[in-house]
Amino acid sequence: MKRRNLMKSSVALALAASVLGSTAWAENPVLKIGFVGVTSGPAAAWGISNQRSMEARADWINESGGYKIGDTTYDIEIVSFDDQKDPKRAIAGMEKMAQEGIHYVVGPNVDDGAAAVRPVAEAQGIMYFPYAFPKELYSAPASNAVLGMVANYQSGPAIYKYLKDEKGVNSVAFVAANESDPLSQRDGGIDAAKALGLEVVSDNVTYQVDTTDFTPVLTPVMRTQPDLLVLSGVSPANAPQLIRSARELGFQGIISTETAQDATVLREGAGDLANGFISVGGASTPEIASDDMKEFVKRYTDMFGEYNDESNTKVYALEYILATLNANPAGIEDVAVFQTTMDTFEAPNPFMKGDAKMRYVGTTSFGQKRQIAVPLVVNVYQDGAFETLFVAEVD
Amino acid sequence: MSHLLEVRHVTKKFGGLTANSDISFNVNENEILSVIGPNGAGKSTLFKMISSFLPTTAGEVLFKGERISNLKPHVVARKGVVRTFQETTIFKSMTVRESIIVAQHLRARASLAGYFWGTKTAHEDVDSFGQYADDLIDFLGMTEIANEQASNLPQGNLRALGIAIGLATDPKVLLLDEPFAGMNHDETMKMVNLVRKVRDDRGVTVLLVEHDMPAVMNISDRIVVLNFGEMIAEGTPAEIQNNEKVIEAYLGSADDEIGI
Amino acid sequence: MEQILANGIYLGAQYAMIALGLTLIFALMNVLNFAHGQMYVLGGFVTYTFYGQLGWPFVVALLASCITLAVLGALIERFLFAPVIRRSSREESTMLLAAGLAFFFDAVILLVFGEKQRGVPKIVDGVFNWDFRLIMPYDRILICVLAILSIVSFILFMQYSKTGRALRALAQDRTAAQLMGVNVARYSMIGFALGAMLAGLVGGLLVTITGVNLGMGGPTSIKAFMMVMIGGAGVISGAIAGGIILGFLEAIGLAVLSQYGDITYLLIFVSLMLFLAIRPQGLMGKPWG
Amino acid sequence: MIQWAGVVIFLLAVFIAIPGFIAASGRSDLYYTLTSVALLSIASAGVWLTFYIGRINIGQGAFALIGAYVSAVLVTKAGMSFWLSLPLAGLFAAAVAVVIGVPILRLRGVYFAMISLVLTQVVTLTALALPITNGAKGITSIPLPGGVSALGLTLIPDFATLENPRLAFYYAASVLMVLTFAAMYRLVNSRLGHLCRSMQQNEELASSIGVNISYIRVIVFAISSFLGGIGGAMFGSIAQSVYPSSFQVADSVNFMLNCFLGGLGYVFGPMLGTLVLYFGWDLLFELGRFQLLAYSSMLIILMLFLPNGLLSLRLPGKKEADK
Repeated sequence: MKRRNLMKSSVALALAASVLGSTAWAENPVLKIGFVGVTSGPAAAWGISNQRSMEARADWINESGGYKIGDTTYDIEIVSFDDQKDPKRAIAGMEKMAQEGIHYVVGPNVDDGAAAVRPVAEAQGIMYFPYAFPKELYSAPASNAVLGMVANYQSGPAIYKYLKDEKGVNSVAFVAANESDPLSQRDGGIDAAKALGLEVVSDNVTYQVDTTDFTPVLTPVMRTQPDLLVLSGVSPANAPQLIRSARELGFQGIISTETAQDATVLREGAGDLANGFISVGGASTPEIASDDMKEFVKRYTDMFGEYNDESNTKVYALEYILATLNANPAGIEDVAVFQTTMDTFEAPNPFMKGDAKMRYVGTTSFGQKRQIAVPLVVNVYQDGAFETLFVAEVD
Repeated sequence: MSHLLEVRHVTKKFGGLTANSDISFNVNENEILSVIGPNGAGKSTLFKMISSFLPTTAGEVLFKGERISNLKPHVVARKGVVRTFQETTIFKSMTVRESIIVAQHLRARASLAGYFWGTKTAHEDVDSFGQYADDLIDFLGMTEIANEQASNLPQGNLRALGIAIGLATDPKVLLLDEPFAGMNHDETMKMVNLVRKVRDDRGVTVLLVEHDMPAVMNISDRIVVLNFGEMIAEGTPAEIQNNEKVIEAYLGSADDEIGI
Repeated sequence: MEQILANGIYLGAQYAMIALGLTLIFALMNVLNFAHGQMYVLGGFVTYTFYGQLGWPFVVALLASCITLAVLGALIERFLFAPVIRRSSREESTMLLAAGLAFFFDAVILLVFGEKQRGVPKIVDGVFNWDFRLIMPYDRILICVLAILSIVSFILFMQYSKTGRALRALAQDRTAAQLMGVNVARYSMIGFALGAMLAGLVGGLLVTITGVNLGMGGPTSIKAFMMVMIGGAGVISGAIAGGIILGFLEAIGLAVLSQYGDITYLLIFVSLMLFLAIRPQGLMGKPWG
Repeated sequence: MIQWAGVVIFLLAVFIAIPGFIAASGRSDLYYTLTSVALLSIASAGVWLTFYIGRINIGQGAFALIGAYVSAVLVTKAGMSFWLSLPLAGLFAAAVAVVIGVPILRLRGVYFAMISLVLTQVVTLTALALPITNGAKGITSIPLPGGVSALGLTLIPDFATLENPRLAFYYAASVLMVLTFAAMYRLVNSRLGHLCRSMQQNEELASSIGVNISYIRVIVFAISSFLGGIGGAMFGSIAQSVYPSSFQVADSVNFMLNCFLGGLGYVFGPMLGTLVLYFGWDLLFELGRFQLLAYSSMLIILMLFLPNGLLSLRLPGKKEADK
């Protein structure tokens, strides 16, 4: 049933995009925001949750009459480009965005793509919001990339510290896929753990991304009997299998990761074994979600048939772009203005209860404000849903 | 007469099976020598060892006193000992003329880079290849099919094409692999004449492997007979015809032997 | 030690099953089916839908996977591979077709089943634990046994049934089989369907353990290629041997080389290359496949 | 005569008409797209050449990655000029190809195909494990190609000072592509090409006429990998970064598909194949989520109706290209 809805809605969406996009809301000028990421092939999950959260949000804005920037109300159009997780394609995607006159792009999803598009983005005057962690993307002389989420070298210390103080964790083991992103994240995690005085008992076990059976991978790790097992940069597809294998091997400690996960995937893949699994999330847990967040989740679900918890962390980039433009409308055509605005920008965070603020951070990590401040929401999985463990801020 | 080709105590074992055991004979210059024997006698194994398509287990093959066994096939070809194949082994999508031109590889004087840059020597080579190909085509009476694609040729012509490719290398010794297999009487006689002509006009020594008795008796100067991997007789056709062992060997397997 | 052995058997059994279908198709039609991994994923999703979503009994869902893939395989052979083989001047053209199919399945799976990792409820709960020397969840043991049973019945089928004998004749020598009166077109289709069915079956079996997602297709194909190469292309016993060998290599490599992390697969790949350089036809293959 | 006219028209189109069109229409994203096509078709031409000796090569990604890394390391760590590192990258890839090729080129058919596929993964994993490649973190912030001048004459301007480095990359890639295909055409129609054809059709027969087949196989594989290395190095320079995932198995497969699609019997097949496949994907951009579906369906349909490649449409030309 769900799938049928999905098909229906996708067809409807395609029609809507082509028909409505050009005619129905023609009164408002259109503001195009780009997305360059991977939406097909093995890593499709990363980009799709990203793209869909943008589309759901844009749809919502347009339905409620558009987004007011300065004196003009814009309809938001999301222009997506599938880079197939190929950095060469990502460059082409960025060029395409430039061609479309787009100055603000969300993505790419991985390190190599984010590094590859840098020359184009800087030459063409495009601000882009990658989900990649290498510091040099955001540190001077790089100027146009804004980290769209909390980096693992920021969330890791917070999580480990919490676990050390609250749960008495003393030893930690790291496991990562043998790929650029996870390996870099593992190295960052190891440094953070050591800085906190945790004993790193295993730090060099890796697995191929296409592994389906993790028992042999984890067996040597389990021998070291860590208190905490960190799945560095684990993809949502691998997480449940890793958890399941670890638990079946008799692991009693805590398992955590610094990437966002999906509750349904964990439930289907690991069932009760995933209980207690700690991951990073956005703001959709009931404890902290604002009404706007709930509305967003509802719309997303209506549009695509099923929500993806990963999307929580990915709803922000678009919101930041629009709000920052609103703070200084001249940024629409001139990213230099945008960059200046970033230094002082502040606005309420619509997706979180309370008085959380949207602002740019990153001075500590990058020496300049090239990161969006999203709440570091640390979730724990329990019986098919996430509960918020704690919320922290990153500067 | 000097021995052009010497087969000395050649033995081949596949695991525990002995395909050829201690075979020795000589081929004289300008001679047509045939190796015959019933199916499974080890003819084609021997053939492959002489052309270095198979290594020997023991023994060696000499050409003008130089060892040519256990080398690479192209090295043997360079020395002037060239084998042919049965009809399926051709350059399928080349024409007869193209095949013959390619096969003149050993006559090339320019280097590969020379051909790439189009040096003077390379141009001369190309002209001479064409000339030689036309001569050879004429010599073999293949003018009509010179520009046919090989895959379109009938079987009889393919055999001749195989010999043409071998001849294009300008060999001293031509090794023919069952040149008469599957041919009717007329075709066989034509082929017999062709092989003779190759020897007579071009001075090419011929060693052939065959089981068609009448043709072999007709064409050969001398014959070597194998049975169960061993050499059981050597001599002129007349001698072989009256050799007790040969008659026995062939009678013993007369049921499954066609052509005798 | 016991653990490595058990892991090896378990991995080997599932790998061998994946390789079987691929090698069967290769033996019959000389087609390297790039889409084999995608067929496996499709089988997994069919079982997921029937067992995980609709709550049908697991065996019925498994059967549905087999039937779906068999029908799909037959159609693909009949309407795609057969015509292309007929018209193409070079055998390799089928590789492009197979690669196109792999992309196509990837797209269809994404559209129909979505991008998420999917899993189904465990078929058996509990973990067999022998004093921490050997740990194996019961569902893995069950799947391993089922896989071995499937392999055995496949071999028996190929050995003794009329269809199996015809398929073997076809694999041995297409022309000869035709002369012997085997309906080549029909049995090519049956063989392809059977190969696809095997992919679907193992996909359905493994979804209970590993779950399924659309990214598994390509890597699975490559692993299956490797097993087939180890054992010898187009040889059924070779595929089984290749699967078991790769399974053990992984189990042993991951256990022994774990402290070097990144190099198990590098070593497996390099040794495969060395092995094939020394023995080009694989363990049991005929020279030049 | 007609052939020469064709060549002239092609050159005019590549070097004058296309940049003119882009300048006039403002479609400046086409620079990169066409640069990509040119570079990918260079690497594909290498694959095509290995096809020409009857080897299915799914390993070009490996050599492209090697080339990209060699150039990146030479430029960033040794401070070498990119234009010097470019041929060195190709040569290094060719040297690796010789070492690897000697044993594996003995394999034929699917065995070679699989080994070459595995090769791509071996290189990726090696790049992840080695210190000189900077492992998982890749090599980033590679400077743009510098200038080259001789006798006070600027032969190649410093790309970093150019207003439009994309146009410069377009010209560089186009020049390389034209050189590659001119060389390929020459090669295929020279003796080496004839020998390749003879080996493609029957290696045993070729060796029986005195062709040193293992030598020619290695030479051809080295040339092929040289082209892969050149293509890879250029890409690294454009992206100004190289990662272990810069060239993956998918790239190797794509190189092969480009050749198939263009047609294995035609020297210019890989160029056309690359153009069609790359633009095919780009044009389907409008279809959004159905992009991959439409793309793969097109591939299947093409294969169904033109199993011998796009260029087989003009059958009379077959002889020309084959000769």
